[in-house]
Amino acid sequence: MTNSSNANNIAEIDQKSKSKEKEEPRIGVFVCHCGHNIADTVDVEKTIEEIKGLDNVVEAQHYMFMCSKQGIEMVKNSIKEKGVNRTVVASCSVTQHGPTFAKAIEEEGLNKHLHFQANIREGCSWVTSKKKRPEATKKAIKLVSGAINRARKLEEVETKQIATTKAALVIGGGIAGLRATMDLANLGIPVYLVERESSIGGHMTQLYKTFPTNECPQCSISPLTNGVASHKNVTLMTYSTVKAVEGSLGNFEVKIQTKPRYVHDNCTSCGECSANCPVEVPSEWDSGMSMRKAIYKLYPQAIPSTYVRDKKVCIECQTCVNLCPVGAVDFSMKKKMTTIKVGSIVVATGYDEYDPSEIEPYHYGQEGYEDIITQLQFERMLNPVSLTGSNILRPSDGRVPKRVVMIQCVGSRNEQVGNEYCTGVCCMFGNKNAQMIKEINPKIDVIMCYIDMRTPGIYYEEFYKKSQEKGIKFIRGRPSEIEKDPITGELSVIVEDTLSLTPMEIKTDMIILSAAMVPPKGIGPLGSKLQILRMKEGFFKEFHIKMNPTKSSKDGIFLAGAIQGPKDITQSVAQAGSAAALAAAPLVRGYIEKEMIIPLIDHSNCSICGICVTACPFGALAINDEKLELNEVACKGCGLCQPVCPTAAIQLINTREDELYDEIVGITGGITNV
Amino acid sequence: MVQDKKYAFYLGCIMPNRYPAIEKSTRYVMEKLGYELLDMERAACCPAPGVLRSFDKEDWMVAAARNICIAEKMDVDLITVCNGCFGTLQEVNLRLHEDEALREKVNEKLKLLGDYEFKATIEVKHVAALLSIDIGPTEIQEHLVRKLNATTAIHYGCHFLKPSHVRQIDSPEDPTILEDFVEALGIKSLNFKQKYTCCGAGGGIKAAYADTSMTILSEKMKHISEVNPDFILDVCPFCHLQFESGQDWLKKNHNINYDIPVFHLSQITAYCMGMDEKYMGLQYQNNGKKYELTPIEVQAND
Amino acid sequence: MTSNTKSESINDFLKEKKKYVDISEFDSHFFDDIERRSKILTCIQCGTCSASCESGRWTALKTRIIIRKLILGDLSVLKDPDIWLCTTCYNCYERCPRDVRPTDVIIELRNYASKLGNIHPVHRKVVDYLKATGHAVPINDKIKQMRKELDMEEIPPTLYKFKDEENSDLTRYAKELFNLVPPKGEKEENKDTNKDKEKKA
Amino acid sequence: MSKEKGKRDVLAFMCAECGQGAAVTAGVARLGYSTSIKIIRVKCSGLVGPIQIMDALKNGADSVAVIGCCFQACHFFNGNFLSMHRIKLMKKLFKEMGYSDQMINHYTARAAEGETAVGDFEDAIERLLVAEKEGGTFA
Ligand SMILES: Cc1cc2nc3c(=O)[nH]c(=O)nc-3n(C[C@H](O)[C@H](O)[C@H](O)COP(=O)(O)OP(=O)(O)OC[C@H]3O[C@@H](n4cnc5c(N)ncnc54)[C@H](O)[C@@H]3O)c2cc1C
Ligand SMILES: Cc1cc2nc3c(=O)[nH]c(=O)nc-3n(C[C@H](O)[C@H](O)[C@H](O)COP(=O)(O)OP(=O)(O)OC[C@H]3O[C@@H](n4cnc5c(N)ncnc54)[C@H](O)[C@@H]3O)c2cc1C
Ligand code: SF4
Ligand code: SF4
Ligand code: SF4
Ligand code: SF4
Ligand code: SF4
Ligand code: SF4
Ligand code: SF4
Ligand code: SF4
Repeated sequence: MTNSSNANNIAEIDQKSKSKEKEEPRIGVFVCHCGHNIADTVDVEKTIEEIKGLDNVVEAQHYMFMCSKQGIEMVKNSIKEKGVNRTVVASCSVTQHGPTFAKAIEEEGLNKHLHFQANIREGCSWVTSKKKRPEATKKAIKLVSGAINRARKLEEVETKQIATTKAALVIGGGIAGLRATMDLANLGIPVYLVERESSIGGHMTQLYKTFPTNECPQCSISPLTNGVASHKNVTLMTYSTVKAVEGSLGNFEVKIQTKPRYVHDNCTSCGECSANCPVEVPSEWDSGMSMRKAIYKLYPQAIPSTYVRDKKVCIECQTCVNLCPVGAVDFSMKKKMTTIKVGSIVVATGYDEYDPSEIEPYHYGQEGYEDIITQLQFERMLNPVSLTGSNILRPSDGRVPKRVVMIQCVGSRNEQVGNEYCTGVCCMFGNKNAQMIKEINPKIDVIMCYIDMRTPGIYYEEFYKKSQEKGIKFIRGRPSEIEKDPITGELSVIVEDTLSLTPMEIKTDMIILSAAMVPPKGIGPLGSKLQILRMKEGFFKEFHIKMNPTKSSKDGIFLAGAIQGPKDITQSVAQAGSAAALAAAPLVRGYIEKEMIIPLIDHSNCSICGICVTACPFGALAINDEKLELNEVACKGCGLCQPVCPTAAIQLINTREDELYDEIVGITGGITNV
Repeated sequence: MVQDKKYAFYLGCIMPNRYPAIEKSTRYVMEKLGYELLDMERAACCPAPGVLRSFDKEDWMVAAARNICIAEKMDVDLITVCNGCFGTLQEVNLRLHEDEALREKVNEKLKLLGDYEFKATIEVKHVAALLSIDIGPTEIQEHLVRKLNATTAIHYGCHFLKPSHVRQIDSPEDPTILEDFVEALGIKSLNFKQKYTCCGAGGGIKAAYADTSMTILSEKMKHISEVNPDFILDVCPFCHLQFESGQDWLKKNHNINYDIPVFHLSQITAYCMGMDEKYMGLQYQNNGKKYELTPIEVQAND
Repeated sequence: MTSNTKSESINDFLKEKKKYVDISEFDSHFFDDIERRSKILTCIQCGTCSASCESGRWTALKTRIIIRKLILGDLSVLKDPDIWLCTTCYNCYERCPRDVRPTDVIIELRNYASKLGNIHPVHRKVVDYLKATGHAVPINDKIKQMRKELDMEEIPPTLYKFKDEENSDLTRYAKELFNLVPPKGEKEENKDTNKDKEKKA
Repeated sequence: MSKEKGKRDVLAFMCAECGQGAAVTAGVARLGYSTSIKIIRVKCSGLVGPIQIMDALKNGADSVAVIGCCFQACHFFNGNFLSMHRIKLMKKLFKEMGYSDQMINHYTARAAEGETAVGDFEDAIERLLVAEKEGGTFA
C-alpha cells in the first residue's frame, strides 16, 4: 500500500539530503505513570507491550515519575548502555518537561532536537474519564506510535552564533526618530538618520503649541534637533530616502539616495540668496499659509541650516549664485547613493494629515470653500511668520471670523473612507486649537461638533474641562454637510445636537476640520523594501499588539511613533525609547544566537516558481540568480513555505512532509512500521 | 446579446397617466437619436420604491421582476423616464443578477403571475443617464434644431443617483452631468440652496402625510425662487407632480404664487431637437401658462 | 378581573404611571434579521443620519432614535407613525460613517409594521388602485383626452389595457401580490392571514 | 459504513502556540472530551497542507481539524488565515467531488481558554456525524 506518491518523493529527497550521516535510528521509549495522573486512566504496561516491537525501538520502559532524578537517569543510561540515539518520552506536555529531557540527552552528547515528546497526560489521561480506560489506553498507544514514527527521522539542529554590525539606521527625523537616534547614539552606537525632507523635526515643528501644557514645540524639540545634528555618533542624511535593503537582523545593507540641495554645506545660512530670489511659491511646510522662495529653508530654525534650491520652480536667474558670499550655491550638484551597513533599523516615518476632500458633503478644497481648513493649516496660520501674522483671519477675505466651527472625526471613525480607527489625538488638538482661538481673540464664538470626546489619561480630561471653562460650545453630533449659500456666500454646518434632539444649521465664517492621521505617502514601497508587514489601515504592523508593540514583523526592524498608528508626542517619544533599547540590544552584545530550525531546499526539484517567497511572512526567501535562497537569520521556522510548494522542494527540518506522514500513519494505525 | 439601438420603453404610472407630454417628448427624442422604442405590453407599476416596497419587499421585488421579464422576452435593454421606476427596476435587476438564490425564490412566485421567468439578461437604464452620459453634451449638439436662452433650477431627485454604490451614475453630493448637458442646450443652470435635497414626494408621504410633504416642497420652492429661474428641470414625473401640485397647493392655501413652469429633461431636449411646442404640454400646466419659450435657432448640420 | 388583590391593583396603577422603563420587556432579538442586513448594532449615534434628514427637520422623525430603540429592542417603533415620514431620499444611507444604511432599516421596519396591520388608510387605497388597474396612479378621462390631443394612443399598452382578457394577468397580479394584513379592528381575519403567511414561509 | 461510536479518529493538527496552549489548558482543567481526538503538534496551522489532510483521511482518520491561534493573534502573522482559506477551498473541492465538506474543518483556540479547544473538538465530531449521515465520508 503506497499511500502517497508525494511521501515517496520526499523519502527520496530525504535519502539525498542526509546521506552524509546515515546512522541507524535506535529509539528509546519511556512511558510515565505520573503517579496516578496517567496510570489511572492509561494502562501504561499495556502501552509498553504494544509498542515494544516497533521498528527501531531498542528500549521501552515505564516509570512512576519520568521527570524525577531516577527517570532522567533511565533515559541517560539507555543512551550510554543501549546506544539509543533518539528518545521518546510519553508523559506531559512539551512545554512542561520537553526541555528537561532535551537537556538530559544533550548531557549525554546527543543533539537536543533528537528528543520527541508524546503528550499522554494533558492530551489523553486528563481529558478522558477513568471509566474509559480501554479507550484511553488505545489512544495513548496510537499517540506513542505516532511519536516513535516521528522520532525515527529526527535530525540534528545546530545553534549558530552570528556577529552583528554595531551601527543602526533610523528612518524618519520626526520627534520619534530624533528620540530614538539620540538614545542609540548615547549608548555609543553609530547611527545614520535618514530624513526625506531637507530638515529634521517632522510634524512637531509645524505645531503652534502642544497639548496638554500648551508649550512651544520648537522650544521643546530644539535641544534634540541640535543635539542630534552635533552628536559625534550621528550621521545626518537629510533630503534622503531608502532605496534598497538587504540582509537581516544583525547585518543589514542599506542603499540610501540623497537628492542634491544645490547648496554646499559651507552655507552660513545668511539668507542673502533667499532674500533676493525672484520666485515665490506657497510654502508646503506652512500648508500654504505662507510663501517661500525657490531657494529657501523650511523654517528659520531648520536643521541642518543649509539652504535648498527647489529645482522645479527655479527660473535659473543665477541671482543666488552671484550673491552668495561663500559661493555655496552650485547647480551642478548631483544626487548620490550611499551604501551603509547596520545591525538594526528603527522606522519612524510618522504620518500625514488626511486629505478631507474625499468627504464630499464637506466640500473641502473646492473652489469657493476656502474658509474650510484643516487643523494643521490652522496651526500654521497661528505661526508668527505666517501670512496672517498669527492672527485668526478667514483665508477668503482676511476678515476676523465671528464664529469658528470645528468638526471632529474627519476621516477617522469613518468606514466610507476606509478608516475605521479613532485617531485618538484629534479630540485633544481640537480642544487645544479651540483654546488658542479663545486666548487670541475671546470674542470669537467657537463651536466644536464631536461624536465622542476622547480625552483619556492624566491631564487630558482636565484639558477638556479647561476648554469648557473658556466658553467653547460643544455639540454632540457629526455634521451631515457643510453648505454654502449660493446667494450670500455664507457657510453653514448642518448638524443634529443629539443630546437635545435638535437639528441645527450653524451659520459660520470659518470651519476647521480635525482630519485624521493617516500613513505617510510612499510608505508602501518603503514597507516592501524593508519587507515588513502593514496593517489594513496602511500603518506598519507591530509584532504583537500587547506584548511587542515596538517590533515590526521582521527581526531587527523596530517601529517608533505615528508610523505604527496615530499617536501623540508623549506616546511617540515613549515608543521611540523602547525601539532604541530593543534595537541596541543585539548590537551591544555583539552577536545573536539562533537555532537553525529552518527549511531545507532541494534545489534539484525547485522550479523557482516563487510561491514560497510570497508565502513567507518574514521575507526570508528570495530568488537570486535563478536560485531560491534562504536567509537563515530572518527565517523563523514557521513552515508556511512548506505546503505551498508544488514540488515539495522546500521542507522544514524535522517537520518535513514525510515525517508528518509517518506520524499520521502511526496515529491512525494504518501502518505502524514503515 | 441584447439588441443595439433598441429599448423596451417602460412607461410606469405617472408619466402615461398624468404627464403624457413627457412620454410624447421621450418618444420624439429617442426616435430622432435613432433609437427604436418597443412597447412593453402588460407592464404594470414598477412598483414604487417608497410606498409599495414598504409593505412587502418580497412582493415588491416579484412585481418588479415581472416587468423586467417582459423586456427580457423582447431581448432588449429597458429604459425608464422616472426616478422611482429606475430606483425599483435597476435595484431589483441588479440584486437578481447577483443573488442566484433570491432569483430562484422570485421565479417561484413569478410562475403564479403567468409565463414569467427572470433570466438576468438585460440592463435597466434611465433616459437622463442615456442622454447626459451615453450621448453626452457634445454629441447632442449635432442633433439640435434650436437652443433655449433660459435659466433653470435643476432637480436631480433622489433615486436617480442614490444609493450611489448601486446606481454608480454620478456623485450624489456634487453631481454635474445634467448641468453639463443642459449647458449644451444653451440653458444656464442656477445654483440654489439645498439643491440636492428631496422634493418631499417619496416614501409614501405625499399620499399619507401631505402636510409634511408640502412643507418640504415649500422650503425647496423658497430656495428655488430665490434665484429666480425660468423653469424647474427634473428627470422624474413624480418630482414633476410634486413641483406642480406643490405650487398649486401654495397658491390655494397660502396665496403664494411662484408660477414657475416645470419641465422634464425629455421635454426640453425634444423641444431643442425640433419638437413642436404644443407637444410639450405647457398648456396643461397651471404654472406654465404665462411662460414664453425663447429659442435661438441653430443651423442644422447634417 | 374582579378578584385582584390590593398589591396587584396598586401595581397596575403604578405601571400605568410608569416610573422606569423595564428593559426586560424589550425584545432585543426581534430585529435579528434587520441586524443581519444592515448591522445596526454598530451605530455610534453620531447623528449624521438625523442631520441629513430633510423630513426630520420638520417632523419628529429621527432615524438615530429609531435605530437606538431597535438596538434596545423597543418594539414601540412598529407603531410609531414616524417611520412613515421617511421620503426614502437615501441621504442618511449615503452619509452614515458606520455604513448602517438607515433607509433600508426603515423599509424593513415598515414591512414588519405592515405585517401587524399598521398601514395608513390612504396607503391601503394606493394598493386598491394597484390591484384594480395595475397602477398606483391610474388613468382618468381628463388624461385620456389629453393623450388624444397630443396625438397619442388614448390608453397606454400597460396591464390596464389588457384587463379584460380571459384569465388576465391583472387578475392574477391582484390575487397574488400585496395582500395586506387588515387593520387592527378586524382581528379574526388578521390572524388567519398571518397564519397563511407563516405557512408560506 | 460509519465506525462504532467512540472509535473514530479525528486528527487535530494544532499549532504550537495558542492551539497547543488551549489543549494543555483543557487538560490541566480536566475538561473531558472524546478519545477520538488525537492531537498532532505543528509549529503553525499554516504549515498543514492538503497533503497532510489527505494523508490523514486516506490512512483511516475520519476527520481532520486544523486549529490555530485567533485571527489577529497568529504568531507568524497570517498562518491561520492561510490555513482557513486553504480549508475553505478544500471544502469546496470536496463538495464538488461528492464528498462531505464536514470532514475537514478549521478552528481557532485561545491558549488561556481550554474551553475553546474543547468546543472545537466537539464541533468537529458533530460535523463528522453530519458527514456520516450525508454518507459522504471516505470510509
Ligand atoms: C493638527 C495636529 C496637531 C497636533 N498637536 C499635538 C499636540 O499638541 N501635542 C501632541 O502631543 N501631539 C500633537 N499632534 C500629534 C503629533 O504631531 C505626532 O504625535 C508626532 O508628530 C508624531 O511624530 P513622528 O516622529 O512619529 O512623526 P512625524 O512628525 O510625522 O515625523 C516623521 C518624519 O519622517 C519623515 N519621513 C516620512 N516618510 C519618510 C521616508 N519614506 N523616508 C525618510 N523620511 C521619511 C517625515 O518627513 C518626517 O520628518 C498633533 C497632530 C496634528 C495633526
Ligand atoms: C479591570 C481592568 C481590566 C484591564 N484590562 C486590560 C486589557 O484588556 N488590556 C490592556 O491592555 N490593559 C488592561 N488593563 C490595564 C492593565 O492592567 C495595565 O495596563 C497593566 O497591568 C499595567 O502594568 P504595570 O506593570 O504597570 O502595573 P501592575 O500590573 O499593577 O504591576 C505593578 C507591580 O508592582 C508591585 N508593587 C507595587 N508597589 C510596590 C512596591 N512599593 N514595591 C515593590 N513592588 C510593588 C505590585 O505588586 C505589582 O506586581 C486593565 C485594567 C483593569 C483595572
Ligand atoms: S547659500 Fe550662500 S547666500 Fe544662501 S544662505 Fe547660504 S551662505 Fe547665504
Ligand atoms: S537661480 Fe533660482 S533659486 Fe537662485 S535666485 Fe534665481 S530663481 Fe531663485
Ligand atoms: S480622537 Fe476624537 S476627533 Fe479624533 S477620531 Fe477619535 S473621537 Fe474623533
Ligand atoms: S519557515 Fe517560515 S520564515 Fe522560514 S522561510 Fe519558510 S515561511 Fe519563511
Ligand atoms: S515553492 Fe517550491 S518550487 Fe517554488 S520556488 Fe519555492 S521551493 Fe521552489
Ligand atoms: S418622484 Fe421624487 S421620490 Fe419619486 S422617484 Fe422621483 S425623485 Fe424619487
Ligand atoms: S449616521 Fe449611522 S452611525 Fe450615525 S447615528 Fe445614524 S445610523 Fe448611527
Ligand atoms: S432616507 Fe428617510 S430617514 Fe433617511 S434622510 Fe431621507 S427621509 Fe430621512
